[in-house]
Amino acid sequence: MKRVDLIFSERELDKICTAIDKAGAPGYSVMRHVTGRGPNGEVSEGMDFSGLGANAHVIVFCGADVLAKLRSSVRPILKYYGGVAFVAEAESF
Amino acid sequence: MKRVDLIFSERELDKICTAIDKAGAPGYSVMRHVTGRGPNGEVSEGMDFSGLGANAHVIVFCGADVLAKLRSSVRPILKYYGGVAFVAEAESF
Amino acid sequence: MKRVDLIFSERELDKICTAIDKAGAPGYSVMRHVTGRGPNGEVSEGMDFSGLGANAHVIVFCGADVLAKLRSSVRPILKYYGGVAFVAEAESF
Amino acid sequence: MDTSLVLQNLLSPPVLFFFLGVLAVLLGSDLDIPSPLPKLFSLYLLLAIGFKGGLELQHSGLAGQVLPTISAAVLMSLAVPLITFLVLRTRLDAFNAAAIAATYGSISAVTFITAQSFLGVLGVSFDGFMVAALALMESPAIIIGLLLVKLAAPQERPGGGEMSWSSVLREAFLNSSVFLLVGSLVIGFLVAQYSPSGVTKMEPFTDKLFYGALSFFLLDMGIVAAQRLAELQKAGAFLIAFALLCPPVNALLGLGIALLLGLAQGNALLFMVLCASASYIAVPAAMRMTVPEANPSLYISTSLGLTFPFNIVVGIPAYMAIVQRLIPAT
Amino acid sequence: MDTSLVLQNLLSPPVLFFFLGVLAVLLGSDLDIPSPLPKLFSLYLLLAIGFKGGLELQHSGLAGQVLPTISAAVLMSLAVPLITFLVLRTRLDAFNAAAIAATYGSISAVTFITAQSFLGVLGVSFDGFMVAALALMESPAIIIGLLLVKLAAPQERPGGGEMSWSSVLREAFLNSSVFLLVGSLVIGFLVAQYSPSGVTKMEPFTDKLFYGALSFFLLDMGIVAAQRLAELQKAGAFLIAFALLCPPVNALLGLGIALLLGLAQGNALLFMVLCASASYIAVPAAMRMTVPEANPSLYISTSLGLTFPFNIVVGIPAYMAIVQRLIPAT
Amino acid sequence: MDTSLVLQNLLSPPVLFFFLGVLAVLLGSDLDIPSPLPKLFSLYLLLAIGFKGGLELQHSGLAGQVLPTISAAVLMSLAVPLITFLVLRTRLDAFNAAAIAATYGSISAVTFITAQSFLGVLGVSFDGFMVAALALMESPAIIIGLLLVKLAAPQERPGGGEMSWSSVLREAFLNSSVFLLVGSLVIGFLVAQYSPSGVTKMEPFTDKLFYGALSFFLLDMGIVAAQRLAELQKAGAFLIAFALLCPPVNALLGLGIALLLGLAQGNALLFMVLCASASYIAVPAAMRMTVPEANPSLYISTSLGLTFPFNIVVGIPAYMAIVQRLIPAT
Ligand SMILES: Nc1ncnc2c1ncn2[C@@H]1O[C@H](COP(=O)(O)O)[C@@H](O)[C@H]1O
Ligand SMILES: Nc1ncnc2c1ncn2[C@@H]1O[C@H](COP(=O)(O)O)[C@@H](O)[C@H]1O
Ligand SMILES: Nc1ncnc2c1ncn2[C@@H]1O[C@H](COP(=O)(O)O)[C@@H](O)[C@H]1O
Ligand code: NA
Ligand code: NA
Ligand code: NA
Repeated sequence: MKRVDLIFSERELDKICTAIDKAGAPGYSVMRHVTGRGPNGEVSEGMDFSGLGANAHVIVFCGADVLAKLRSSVRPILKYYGGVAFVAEAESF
Repeated sequence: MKRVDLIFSERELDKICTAIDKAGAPGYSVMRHVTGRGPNGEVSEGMDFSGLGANAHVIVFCGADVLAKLRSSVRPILKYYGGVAFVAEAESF
Repeated sequence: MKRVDLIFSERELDKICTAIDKAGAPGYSVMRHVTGRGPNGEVSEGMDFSGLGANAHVIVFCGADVLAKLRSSVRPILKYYGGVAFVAEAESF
Repeated sequence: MDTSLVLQNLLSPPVLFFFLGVLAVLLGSDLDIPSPLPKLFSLYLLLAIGFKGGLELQHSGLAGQVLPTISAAVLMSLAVPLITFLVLRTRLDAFNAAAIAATYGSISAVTFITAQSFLGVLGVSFDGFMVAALALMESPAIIIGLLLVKLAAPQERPGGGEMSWSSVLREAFLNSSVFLLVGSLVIGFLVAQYSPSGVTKMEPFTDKLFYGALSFFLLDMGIVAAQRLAELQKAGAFLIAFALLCPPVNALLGLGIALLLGLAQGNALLFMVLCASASYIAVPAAMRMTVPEANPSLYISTSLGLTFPFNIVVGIPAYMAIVQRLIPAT
Repeated sequence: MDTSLVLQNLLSPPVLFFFLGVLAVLLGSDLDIPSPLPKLFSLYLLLAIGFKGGLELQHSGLAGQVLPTISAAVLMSLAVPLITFLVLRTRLDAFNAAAIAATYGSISAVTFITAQSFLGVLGVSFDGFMVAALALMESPAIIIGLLLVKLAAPQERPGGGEMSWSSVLREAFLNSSVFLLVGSLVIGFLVAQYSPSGVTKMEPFTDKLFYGALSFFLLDMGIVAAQRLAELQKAGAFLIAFALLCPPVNALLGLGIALLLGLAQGNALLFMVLCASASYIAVPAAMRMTVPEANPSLYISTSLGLTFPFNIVVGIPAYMAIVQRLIPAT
Repeated sequence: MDTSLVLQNLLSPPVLFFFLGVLAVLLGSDLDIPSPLPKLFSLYLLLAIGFKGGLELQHSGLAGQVLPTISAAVLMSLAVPLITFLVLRTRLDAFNAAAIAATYGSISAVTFITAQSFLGVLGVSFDGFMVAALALMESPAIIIGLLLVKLAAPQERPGGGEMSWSSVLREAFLNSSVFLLVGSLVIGFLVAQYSPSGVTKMEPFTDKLFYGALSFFLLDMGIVAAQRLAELQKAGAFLIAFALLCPPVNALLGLGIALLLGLAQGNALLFMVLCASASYIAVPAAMRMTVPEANPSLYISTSLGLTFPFNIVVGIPAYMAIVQRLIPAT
C-alpha cells in the first residue's frame, strides 16, 4: 500500500480532489491552513485572507495501481500551478 | 519504530485518545478540522458547525509492542463508528 | 529521500524554521493548532489562547545530506525546549 | 394578506442572506465562511436567545400558560418521533428510521430565531418561556430515538454493548446546544432578578447585534444547505417527500395544541415552528454516537437541505397566515 | 489646511491601528491575528459596505450622475490595465506585466472603506452608488488581464489549454469578494425598498460596529503589509517606483473624470481612490489561476506592501486636499 | 453589606458565564469554544481596555496621583516576585520557583477588566491611568523572573547559552499582550486629543460590546480553568495553598500602598486586583522561552486553575468590602 502526500495552494483543492476521485482512490484526507516554503517561495499565515490563500495538505492511502493513475491525473496540475508531492510505503492498521 | 495514522470523526476523539493512552503509547499528536472522503462518504468543511463535525487526524509514533496493543484497543472503535488507520515504518530523528 | 516530522510548541516555530533553512532543506510545510501528548505532558486546545499556545507540526522532505545537517541544527532546539522528531523513507511522486 | 406575509419574510435581511448563500453554491462562487467562524455565530445565537428568554421568563413568571405550554412542547417532542418512526419504518430499516424520527422530533434553534425575528418585524409579541420550550424539546427526542432502536432492532446490533445509558443521557441533556441554551436561560433569569444593571450592559451584545449576526449566520446556512442539496438524490423520492411534508403536518398538529392551550398569535407561531422544525446539531451528534448504523447523510441532508430551507422560506409566513386566520390579534 | 487633513487622517483610529500593526512587525513583537479571524473581518466589511451602499442607492435612485459615474468607473478599470501594461512591459515579461496591470486596474475595498470613514470624520457626504462602482471595477480588470496574456504571449504557454473561458468568467464575476459585495448591495436595496424595519434592525451590526471593525482589521493589514515589505527587495527599484507612482497618477486621471462628470467632493475623492488603489484579494486569486506563470510575490507585494499603505496613509488626505482646491464644497 | 457585594458579583453576567463554563467541564458537556475564537475575544478585550484607558488618561492628564500610582505598581511587580520567590524556594527548585514568582508578580488583564465591570455595576468610578499601571506590570516581572534564575541557578543550566538578553527584553516589552495594550492606550490617548469624532465612532465597538464580549470570554475561561483543575493534584498541597493565599496577601499589600497614596475607592480596588492577580498569557510565554527547565503546568495551573477563579469569584467582592470599610466614598 502507498501513502501519497500532496501539498499545494488551497486554490487548487477542488481540482486536485476531482483528480484523486478520477484516479479511483478509496479516499483522501484534507488539511487546510497549511503554510510553508517550497520551490515557489513562501506561503505565510498572514496571506490567508488574501486571494492567494494558504496551502492544503492532502493525504491519500491507496494501492500501487491507483498511484499510477494518480500520477497521471494529478501531476499536470501540480506542474502548472505549483505544489509538491511525495510517496511512501504504508500498510493497513 | 512505527508511525500510525488514524483518521476518524472528531466526535470520537476522546475515546480514541483514551484507547491510545491505554495501549501505553509514549505520545500522540492531534490535528482537527480535517475533511476528506472515505468508505462512509464525504466530510466537508461546511458541516463543521453541525453536530457531526469534521475529522480528526491522530498520529502515534511508537514501538512495535505498542502497535499490537493499539490494534486491540483502537480497532473496535473504528469498526463501530467508522474511520481509517494506516501504519508505516519510522525511526527516531 | 527522507521525510522528517517535527512536533513542538508553536512558540519555537520561528527558531525551527530558521534552523531548517540553515540546513539547506528544499522546503517545509507547517501545520499549527496541533494538540497532543508527549514526554512533557499534554497540550490541549483550551490553552491555545494562553501564552503557551499549541503545537506546530512541521514536515520536511529532503535528501539524506540535508537530514544530517537538520539533525545538528534542529536537535539542540528540541532538546532545550522540548518536542519530538521522527524520520521515514519517502520518494518523489 | 398572505402574499404580503410571504413577501415580508422573503424580503427580510436574514432570508435574503440565506438566498445569497444558496446562490453562491448554485452559481459556483468560491464564497465560503471558513470554520470555526460559523461556530462563533451559532454559539452567539444560542447564548443570546437563551439570555433574552431568561430575562423575559423572569418578567412573566411561571404562572398562566407557561407550564402547560412547556409540557405540551415536551409531549410533542416525544410524540412526533413515534409517529414519524411508523411512517419511516415502511421504507427504511429501524436504525435510519429511528435516527430520522429523532431528528424531526427535535427542533432547530435557528428556525425558531428566524420566526422570532419575523414576529419582531410584524410587531407581534411573544413570550420568553417559548425559549424554555425550545430548550426542552431536544433531549426527549434523543432518548426516544434511542429507545426506538433498542425496541425495534435489539438483536441486530454487533457493537451495541459499546453504548451505555449514562453516555446517552449525557448526550441528551448535556450536549453543547442544550447546555448553552439552558445555561444562558438560567443566567438571564438570575440577572433579570438580581442584577438589573447587568441586563442593560448586556443588551448591546445580546440584543442589538442579534439581527445582523443572524443574517450573517444564515448566509453560511444557505451555503451549507445548498451543498446538501446535491446529496439528496441519494436520499430518494420518499425521503424528499417526507422532508417537505413533515413540517406542515407537524405545524398543523402544533396549531391544534396551540388552539387548545389558547396561545396568542406570537406564541402559537413559535409553537408551530418548534413542531415543524428538525434538528441538525444536537440530534445528529447524538445519533452518530448512539446509532452509528444509521447513515448520517440521510438525517442531515433532509433536515438541513430541505426542511430547514422550507421552514425559513415558505413555512414561517404560511404558518403565520393560518395563525392570523384562526387566532385573533390581541 | 493640507497638513490638517494629513493629521486628521494620520490620527484617526483606523490609520493608527494600521501603524500599530506595522510597528509590531518592525519591532519583532509576536502579535498576530490568527487565521481565519482576518477573514471574519474582511467578510464583515464587504457585507456591511455592500448593504449600506444598497440602502443609499435605493434612496438616491439610478438617475442623475449614477449611470455616468458607474460607466466611467468600468471604463477606468479597462483603461488602467492597458496603460499600465505598456509601462510594465518595458521591463517585465508579458505574464508578470499583465498580472500586475490587472491588479492595478482593479480596486481595494478596504482603501475605499477607509476613504469613506475619512469623509465621515470630515463630515463630507458621498453617495451609495459609489459602492456599485467599487463592485463593478474588479471583473473587467481580471478579464483585461487575461486578454493581455492571450494577446501578448500566446505561443509561450505550455499548459494554457488548462484554462477555459468559462472558469475565467466565473472567477471574474463570481469570486467571493465581488459576489458578496454585489449580493449585499442588492439585499440592501431590496430591504430599503420593502422592509424598512429590517433596515433599522440591521443598523447596529452593519453601521455602528463598522468603524471599530475596520480599525481592528487595519491592525491586521498593518502586520501583513509590513511582512510584505521584506519581499520588496526582490521586486526591484522599478516595481517599487511603479507601486508608489501609479496611485497618484491614476488618482489624477480619476480626478479629471470626476471633474468632467461634475462629481461633488465626496464622490470625487472616492472615484480617485478607486482609480488609485490596487486589488490584493480578487485579482491575485484570479491571476494565480489564469496566469500561473506570473510571480505572485510581485503583484501581491507591490499592491499590499506599498500601494495600499501609500493610499491609506498619504494618498487619501492628499487627494482630498486637491479635491477641496478644485471642487467647491456643497 | 459584604454579602450583598458578594452576591452582586456572583450574579453578574460575566461571573455567571464563568460558572457555566466550569459547570460544562464538571458535568462532562461537550461545549467548547474552538480556537482561535478565544483569541479573538482576548485580542478584542486588550484593544478595547487599552483604547478606553487612553481616552481617560488624556482627560485626566498625568498630574496628581498618576505617576506615583504607576510607579508604585511597577515597584510591586518587582517586589512581589522577590518575596514570592523566597517563599517558593523553600519547597521548589530555583527554576520553578522563579517562573511561578514571575507569574504572580505580573497581572491578569481579564481579572482587571472584571473588576472594572464590577465597579461599573456598583457605580463606583475609577481612572484611566490604572490601565497604564496594568500595562507596565508585565515586563518587570518577566525580567525579575529571569534575573532570579541567573542568580539562583547559574551553574546548573546546560543550554543557557541559547538565551540572549535581547530576546528576553523583546519578550518582556514586546510580547503581544503588552504591545497591544500599550499600543491601544497610546492610540486612545492620541485620538482623544486630536480626533474627537473618532472617539464617538469607536464607542459602539470598544464600549458597548465590551460587557457582552467579556461574558462570552469568561465562558471560555471557565472551561479552561476547570480543565486545569484536574492537573492541580500534580501541583501538590503546597502550591494549592500558595495559589489561594498569595492573592489575598498581595491584595492587602496593595491596599496598604493604596492607602499611602490616598487612592479613591475604585482605583484602590483596581490596585489591589493588580497585585493579587497572576499572569497566564505574557509571563508563561516568556518563561517557556527563558526558563524551559520549569514545568509549565505548575505555573499555568496555579495561575489559571486557582488564582484566577479565586479572584473573579471571591477576591474582587472581598477586596471591595475592605476598601469600602477603610476608604470613604467620594
Ligand atoms: N521539501 C518540502 N518539504 C515539505 N513541504 C514542502 C517541500 N517543498 C514544498 N513544500 C510545501 O509545498 C508548498 C507548495 O510548494 P510550491 O508551491 O511548489 O513552492 C509549500 O508552500 C510547502 O508548504
Ligand atoms: N484512503 C484514504 N486515504 C486518506 N484518507 C482517508 C482514506 N479513507 C478515509 N480517509 C479519511 O478518513 C475519514 C473517515 O473515513 P470513514 O469515516 O471511514 O469514511 C475520511 O473522511 C477521510 O478524511
Ligand atoms: N510518540 C509520539 N507520537 C506522536 N506525537 C508525539 C509523540 N510524542 C510527542 N508527540 C507530540 O509532540 C508534542 C511535543 O512533545 P513534548 O513537548 O516533547 O512533550 C506533543 O504535545 C505531541 O503533540
Ligand atoms: Na420538531
Ligand atoms: Na485601480
Ligand atoms: Na500580581
